[in-house]
Amino acid sequence: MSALFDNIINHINQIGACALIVIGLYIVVMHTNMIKRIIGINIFGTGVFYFFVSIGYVRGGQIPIVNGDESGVMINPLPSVLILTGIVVVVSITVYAMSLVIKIYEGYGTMDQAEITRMKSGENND
Amino acid sequence: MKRFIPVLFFALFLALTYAVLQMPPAGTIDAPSYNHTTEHYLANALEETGATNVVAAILTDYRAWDTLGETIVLFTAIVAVISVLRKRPTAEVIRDE
Amino acid sequence: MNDIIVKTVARIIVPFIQMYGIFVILNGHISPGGGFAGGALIGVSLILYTLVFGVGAAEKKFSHRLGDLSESGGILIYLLIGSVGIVSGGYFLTNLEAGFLKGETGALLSGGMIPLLMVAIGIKVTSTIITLFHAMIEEDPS
Amino acid sequence: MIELLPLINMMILLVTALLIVFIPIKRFGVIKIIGSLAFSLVLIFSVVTLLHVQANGAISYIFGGYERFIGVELYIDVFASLFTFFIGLLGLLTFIYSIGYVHKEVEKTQYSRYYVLIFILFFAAYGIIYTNDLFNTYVFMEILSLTACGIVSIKRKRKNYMASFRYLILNEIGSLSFLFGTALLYMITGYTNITLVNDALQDVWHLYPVNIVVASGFMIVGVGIKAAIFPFHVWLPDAHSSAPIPSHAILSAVVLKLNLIVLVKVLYNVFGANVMTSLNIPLFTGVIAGTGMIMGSVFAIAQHDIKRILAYSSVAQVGYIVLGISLMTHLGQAASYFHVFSHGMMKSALFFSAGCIIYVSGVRDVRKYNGMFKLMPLPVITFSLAALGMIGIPLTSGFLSKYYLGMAALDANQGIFVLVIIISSILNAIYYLPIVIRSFLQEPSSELNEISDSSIPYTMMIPVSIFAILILVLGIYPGILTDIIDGAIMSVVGGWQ
Repeated sequence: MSALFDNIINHINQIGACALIVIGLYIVVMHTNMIKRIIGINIFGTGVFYFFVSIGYVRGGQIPIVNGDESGVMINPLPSVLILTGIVVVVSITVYAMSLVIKIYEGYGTMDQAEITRMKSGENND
Repeated sequence: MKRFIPVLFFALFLALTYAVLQMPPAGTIDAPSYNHTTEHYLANALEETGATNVVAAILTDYRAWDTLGETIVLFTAIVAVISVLRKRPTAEVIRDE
Repeated sequence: MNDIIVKTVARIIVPFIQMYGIFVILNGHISPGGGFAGGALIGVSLILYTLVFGVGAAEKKFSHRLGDLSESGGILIYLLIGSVGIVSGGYFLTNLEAGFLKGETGALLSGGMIPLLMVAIGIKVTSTIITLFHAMIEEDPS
Repeated sequence: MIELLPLINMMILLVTALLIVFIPIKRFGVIKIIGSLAFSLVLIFSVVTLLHVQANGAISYIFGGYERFIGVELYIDVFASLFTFFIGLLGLLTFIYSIGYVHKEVEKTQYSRYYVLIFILFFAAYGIIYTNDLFNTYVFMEILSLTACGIVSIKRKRKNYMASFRYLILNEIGSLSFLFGTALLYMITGYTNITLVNDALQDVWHLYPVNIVVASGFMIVGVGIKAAIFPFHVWLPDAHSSAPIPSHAILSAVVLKLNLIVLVKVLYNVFGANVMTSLNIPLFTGVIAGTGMIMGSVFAIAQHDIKRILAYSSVAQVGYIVLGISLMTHLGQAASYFHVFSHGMMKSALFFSAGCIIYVSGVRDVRKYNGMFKLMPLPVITFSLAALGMIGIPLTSGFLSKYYLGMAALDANQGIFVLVIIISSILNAIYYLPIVIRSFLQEPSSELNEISDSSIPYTMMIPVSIFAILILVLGIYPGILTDIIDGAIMSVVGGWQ
């Protein structure tokens, strides 16, 4: 049993990331409100980025600023670089989704996708 | 039926944690992802790029193509948002035809 | 939002925020930070200016035209810096072999093309944040 | 100098996009000239790279002159240059077509933004095919999904906003699960370069098999969502049918194919076939492809709007390509690449001719197509030629791709798929033939008889006829394409048997 607990403690970051991912997916799948879906996408994105950064973590490692004197063990810088790029991508996707929601609210008068599909099938103006 | 979906997602979470427990442990030097690429970055980022901040060195020198791709993501986000939001000279309604 | 206290405090704070943003951009290759964080800082200071002094005044400070120019300008600067590598016979986006001066470690002007790229990214992120904010504010309820 | 050509291709597309931002709205003619110049240059350079790469091997271009395990690498082999040539050709013809069509769909103020989005979409398309780096593929996939949603929502109608929002949310889930797969692979191999990941995987996969199963699951599902493979195609009909006609052609022929190319790269270059077959993933993708082929056509039968019919038939055709890939044999790959080409030609011909008909008569409902042949002979001819191709009548490229797929399925002794192909072709006939028959044989209805196809600008007719001729040429002389495809398969890591 204690081996299992050690194993869990070793992987606690990744388990947390998997929790965020599943929560994000749940929100996107279950809620029909558009703003909640965007929040779900952000949680899902944060979970994936948290998982990616936790790969590069070294317990007791220093930040990768190399000022000549070889001071000690440093963390793996590559995942944090890739996540810097990833965060900007999710931000720009959220901005675009928000601007779409503004215009959809003007057009349909509601934020709820289920209602909009009902309105559309009701009018069947396709 | 409604009660069943949260259980499904919890089962997915358990499956993911079971999978994660078998993955290589993070937080130590001997993790397989801490290989000669990382050692190369940490060892000679200073004399290959002249920057002390290794993250900035990777971001704008070793992998500068990703950062160019990313500024283009920002550029497309602006063009897309402006095409949706910017005021129009003729104020016709956005209802369908 | 023409409360006198807010205006005077904003008029004092905004330049310092921008100063700190420029510091973070230029010191990107020495201390943590860099083009994205610094650009966001300057963008936020312009948003503060728009909130306090209204969109009309902000329009003079950062017009649509300047927004368009600085967006594609940021990327064009990036491409020019990258093509210096090709002109000097190497690959796209090469740093020190392409003749960028290395400077001594830890100084502001060290690191070859890295500070230049950081400035280009800073311009790009600033214009992104402020143009998006202006687009959302001026959005017409048609 | 030749190694620089792929990079010059991408830079031309990017710089054109950046320059169009500066062009004032009223000078639309300048956009036309710059755009067609840029696309034709890119097409010429793609052909030159294809010939160069066929002659003396793949180009490996690493940014900054570092080694492969440090920098980001562009790897241009016959596979990459073949598909960039195809996408360049589609881009040029779609651009010429869209010049005549855009004023009918997009407002005047939106022209420059629309073309900026199109050029950045093709920049991302070239980026995805060229890169040999997993994280870089993720970044370019994000640019692709952002521009594709931008093209759909350019029409500023609430239907477009809704379709674009649903497309964006599902696309975002797809891209992030692809990134999650990359993270899992980085975790055990320590590289993001595709060839290095593949080499490291061969000897490490028995150590951490769980990682690979979860990573391949997330990646295939992620790419599947973006490529609208059957169970995840929910977003496709609305997004494609509400988009303007030129962008409908781009979305269907270019964006779907790109995600399938990423699927090929993931299945063959990243994991490699023996790792895949040992985890029997291809069986799973094969079953999905089979159901997709049939269900996609079944949905299409129920539709009446021509654009929704074409959207659902795209879902079915994606099933053909995924079927070819999941057979995991040389013949299977050859059949799916050939179908990528022939589907691109046929689907674009269908879109453009339907666009010409809508341009003149505004008729979108298929039931009102009677007598179209007497009113507009040329677009109806190209439409019916492409429709016969989709059904699989001999002498068209559609027949050949179904024939190659059948042979590949038999060769991989999975005969059941031959039956699936036949059923799907019959279903295609059920919804394409009535349109063709109605437009040829019946009399035109009264209020339509004063229009004629003289009013269609020549810039729209040229691309339509080029596509129609290419369908026939590919149908009769497939040899020119098939031996390039064999070269492409040899260059894909693990091209064997």
